[in-house]
Amino acid sequence: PVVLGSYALMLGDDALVMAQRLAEWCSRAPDLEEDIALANVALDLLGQARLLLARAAAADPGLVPALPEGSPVPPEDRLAFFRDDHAFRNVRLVELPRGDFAETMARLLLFSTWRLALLGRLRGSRDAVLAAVAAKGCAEVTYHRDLAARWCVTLAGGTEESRRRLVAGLDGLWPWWGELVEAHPVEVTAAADGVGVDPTTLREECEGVLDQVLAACDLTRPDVPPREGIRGGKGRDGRHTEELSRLLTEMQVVARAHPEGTW
Amino acid sequence: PVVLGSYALMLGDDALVMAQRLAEWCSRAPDLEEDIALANVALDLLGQARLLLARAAAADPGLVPALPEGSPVPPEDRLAFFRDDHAFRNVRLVELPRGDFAETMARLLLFSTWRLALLGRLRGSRDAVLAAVAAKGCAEVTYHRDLAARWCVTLAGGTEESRRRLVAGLDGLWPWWGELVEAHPVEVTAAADGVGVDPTTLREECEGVLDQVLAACDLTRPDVPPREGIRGGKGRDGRHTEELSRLLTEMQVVARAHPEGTW
Amino acid sequence: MVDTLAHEDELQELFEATIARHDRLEPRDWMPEGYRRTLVRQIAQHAHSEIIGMQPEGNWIGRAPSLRRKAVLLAKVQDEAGHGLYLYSATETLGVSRDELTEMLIDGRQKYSSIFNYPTLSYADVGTIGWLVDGAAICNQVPLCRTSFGPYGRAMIRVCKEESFHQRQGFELLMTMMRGTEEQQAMVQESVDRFWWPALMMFGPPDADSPNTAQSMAWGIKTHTNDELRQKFVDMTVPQAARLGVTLPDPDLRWNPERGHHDFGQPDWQEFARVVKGHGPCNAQRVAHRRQAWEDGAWVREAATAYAAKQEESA
Amino acid sequence: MVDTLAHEDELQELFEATIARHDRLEPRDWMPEGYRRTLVRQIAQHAHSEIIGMQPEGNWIGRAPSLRRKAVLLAKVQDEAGHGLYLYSATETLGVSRDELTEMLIDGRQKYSSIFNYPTLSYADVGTIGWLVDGAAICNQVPLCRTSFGPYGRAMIRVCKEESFHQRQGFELLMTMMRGTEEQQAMVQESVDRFWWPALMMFGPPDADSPNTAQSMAWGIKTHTNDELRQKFVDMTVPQAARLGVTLPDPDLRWNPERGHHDFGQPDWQEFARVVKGHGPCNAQRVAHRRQAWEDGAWVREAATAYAAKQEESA
Repeated sequence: PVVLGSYALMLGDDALVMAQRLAEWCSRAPDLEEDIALANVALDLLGQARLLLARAAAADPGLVPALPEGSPVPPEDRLAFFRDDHAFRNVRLVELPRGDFAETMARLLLFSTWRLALLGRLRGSRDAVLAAVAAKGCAEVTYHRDLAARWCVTLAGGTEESRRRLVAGLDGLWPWWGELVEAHPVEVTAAADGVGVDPTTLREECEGVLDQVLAACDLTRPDVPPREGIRGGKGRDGRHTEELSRLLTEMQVVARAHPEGTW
Repeated sequence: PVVLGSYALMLGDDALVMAQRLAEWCSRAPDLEEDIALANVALDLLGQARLLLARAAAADPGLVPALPEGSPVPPEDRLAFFRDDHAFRNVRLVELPRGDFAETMARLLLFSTWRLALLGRLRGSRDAVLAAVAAKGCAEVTYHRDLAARWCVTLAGGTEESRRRLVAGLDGLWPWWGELVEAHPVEVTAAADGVGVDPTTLREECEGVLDQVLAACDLTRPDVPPREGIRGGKGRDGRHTEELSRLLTEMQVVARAHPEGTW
Repeated sequence: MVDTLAHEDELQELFEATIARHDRLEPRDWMPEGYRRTLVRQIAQHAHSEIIGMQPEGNWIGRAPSLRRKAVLLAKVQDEAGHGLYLYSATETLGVSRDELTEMLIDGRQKYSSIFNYPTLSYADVGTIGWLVDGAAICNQVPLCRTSFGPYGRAMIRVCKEESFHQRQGFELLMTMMRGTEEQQAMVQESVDRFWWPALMMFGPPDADSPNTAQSMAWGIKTHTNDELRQKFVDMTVPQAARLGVTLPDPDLRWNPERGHHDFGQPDWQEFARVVKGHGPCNAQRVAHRRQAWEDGAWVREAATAYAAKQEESA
Repeated sequence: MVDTLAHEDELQELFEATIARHDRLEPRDWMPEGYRRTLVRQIAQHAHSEIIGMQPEGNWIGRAPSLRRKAVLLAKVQDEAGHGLYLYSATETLGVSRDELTEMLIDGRQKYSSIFNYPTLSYADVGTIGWLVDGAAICNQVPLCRTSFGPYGRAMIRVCKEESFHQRQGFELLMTMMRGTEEQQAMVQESVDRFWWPALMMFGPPDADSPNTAQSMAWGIKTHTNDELRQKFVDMTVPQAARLGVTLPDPDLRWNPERGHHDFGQPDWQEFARVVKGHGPCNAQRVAHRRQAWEDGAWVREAATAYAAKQEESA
């Protein structure tokens, strides 16, 4: 259950942090249709995050931050709002600043391609909760991936400027991709236990899908090496970019001001 | 002493919030000389804020937020880091987003013209601490005003773009000016007690100075009415813009995470 | 020329008969130019209000204090974008495009509800906006479901259904907070204190100062006067405030058994006039935010148009 | 042609004599092209490091947890801008302008110290950068006060004086935090764990892999080898760590009485190579931040130039 807890936390944090970034677009998108679409994606991921964090807390109560006796804050909210950045286990890709619309869609393409492959496999998890989250999530993330792919193709084939921005977005994000298909020991153990997925086994499938989308964009995979970690550690080890603590500062401020609050 | 405390708090909050905004320029200014100059202004104002908040706390300990027994956080830091936005008493002008360099210099012109006039008169305060802060501050703020005036004239007479940006900055800020030369009851009482200055008595002098600078810019005072308050209240009443709570979120996050911390 | 006029007379009669029957006009029907202009202005202003109205609440999405509340709030703001969409579609049936209207909004040529020129200063404001602002909007809008222009009336039916869901959600947030800590209760009261008077202003100036009301009522675009709706709102809200346990900041507010209604004080109509004129606490900020989003997104819209054109060419 | 060469030979002799006497060269003196090129590269790299180095610490100015610390930190980062200024002035005496060098930095044609490609993740990092990073910088730079090029040496004297003040401030922050809460102590240890190895990398690759060292030492631009300086830094830092009560994350670190020095492990030189090549955690971010500031400020610099030109005209 300790491994299950840590594993659910990783997937939950990915969804939560990505949702927080995507929600920044609300009232700022290029058009109302995109405003609504990006909010939809964020809402789906928020829903996944809630279930996954609740699963993490149930599987390993030791993960959950302590609050004053009698605080009504539920475990998934304690995890979301009362952990510091180094206790977050998301990949660094999701915490990067939102960038422009092209970068946002490029990131959503990378993230949802990977997450769809992962959830597809996770439907067979021995943990019934993870399996159920994955089953529901597959339909959602299929839509996310299609949205992102459609926009990448549109931007690639739109104007010179949109193509330039898409290429810049992909180039800037690619160094963070490798982290998604690298295995952290928790992931390896979760996979061995039959509850999780070893992300290295997703690499080929994902890069195949990405290559297809890139081909439709008349582009190829950027040839850039991955971003270094810190003391060998990356997001899954709680070693993040400077952006995460800023993101959490905003996200957590009201909850932390009211550790005994009821919402 | 209650009035003295509230009055010192107002002047301290003005300086603190303005310093926080100016410090955002650090590593982002158009040139190294400006980076250094803006940091200097922020440092001067931070110094004034520290003295003024300490004075406020000494004059009216009831202003100071309570922390856990034995917390080593000094009173001026409790005031800076443990009050919510509605307890801040700064004018709204200083909390607005930093904008571009032209807007920053336009704001510094308005703020330092007013503050210099105010500190000049405050040197005669019956409160020795305020009088001393004012005496020291006059030299500092003279430099701030000169810096701002020089840049306003330069931008007005530079390129078409710089002039356009300066005019936009002045137009956008002018509606917030009136609040500086309006009297809050605390200011009126402080003036009557001989410890403070009634800001309405500064209006003519300040607008004379501003007119001179604007004339050198070949501009005139924007003809725009003041921004409305909320239920008749403005910054001095603790009724702020949406920006202040965001500014404080960042400023206070580390201090609040460690209410018993020693720094 | 004479013929056309005669023809117009007939059309005018047909139009008036439709209005008199409380039937609906559809886009293909003839309508007087003044009616069309008034409708476009009113629907556009309503659409703009939905879109600008995303900002005050959107200000708290990033800071929502629980995962559930974050989802509820994001979904609500998303609904507002959806309302904007339906309403802009209704103006499109009158021959005015969304882009034109957006340009008019960010140029300041068209208005939106003045309530959104007040800032949101605490999370309680999310609840208060749901309860009071959406509550007032519903009072204004329910009658519009029977408005004389079909597409507008149908849009309003959908909008009202969602708004009343939002209103209940807002009330529920405030109720939950009132059961929470003392700080939370104080947040709610402070928020209600700030929004009460601006909410009353949402019904527009007193009838005596509302010159367009008569014509709009004659055209079936409006069905109740400002003061009637304001009274309805106060009567509906007072018992809800009691249930919440908050005080409404009006010393003149009391039940008048003779009238069978609550008496209440008047908002500061001079403040209202200043805010409508553009000098409210947030007017400049709201329009600048919308302009920024619109300008930042121009290259995306252009790309989508260019891509679609290329697809069509090669098809 | 033969004459010029003969003349150059004489100048070369004069130059070598100056170096041999440990005298200083001044901008007007003749110097070999390789010496000038190496100097420009080294001073520029140093200047860039000061300017890029503003970012990791600048990241915490807005969040400094006390008014005193905020002022100390802002003043420190401001000093770094000042160091950048002196150093760019030294390159200007060699005929290369600040603007040219800035373009080379944001184009990626020139480097800066790889330490600044690591993120700052807590307020303790402000202290650790002062203690370890400024400490390592001082070890590197103190010998440069006697470097053979006058303007560089004089800039370094001023820089070193301020750096050692910063180093003491950093140590003092960590010491204060180590006397604070358990969380604060843990923050300090975690920060030291992250910065120890990157700090050791600041002295450059092991001597065996540092091909330019010999020439730079012959020219008096460098006076100690990388490994000598690294050893000096370790020997200086170990007792300070003990005083702080933090553990340095090197299991091989121990006093060797025979050598009279500490033995210690080697940093991951492959990581170093990757970070220098541009793939460190923050390389892209640091350069993008600098580019953004430079580009955003272009209109201001143009305005200042235009204004000055107009003033000159009318004078």
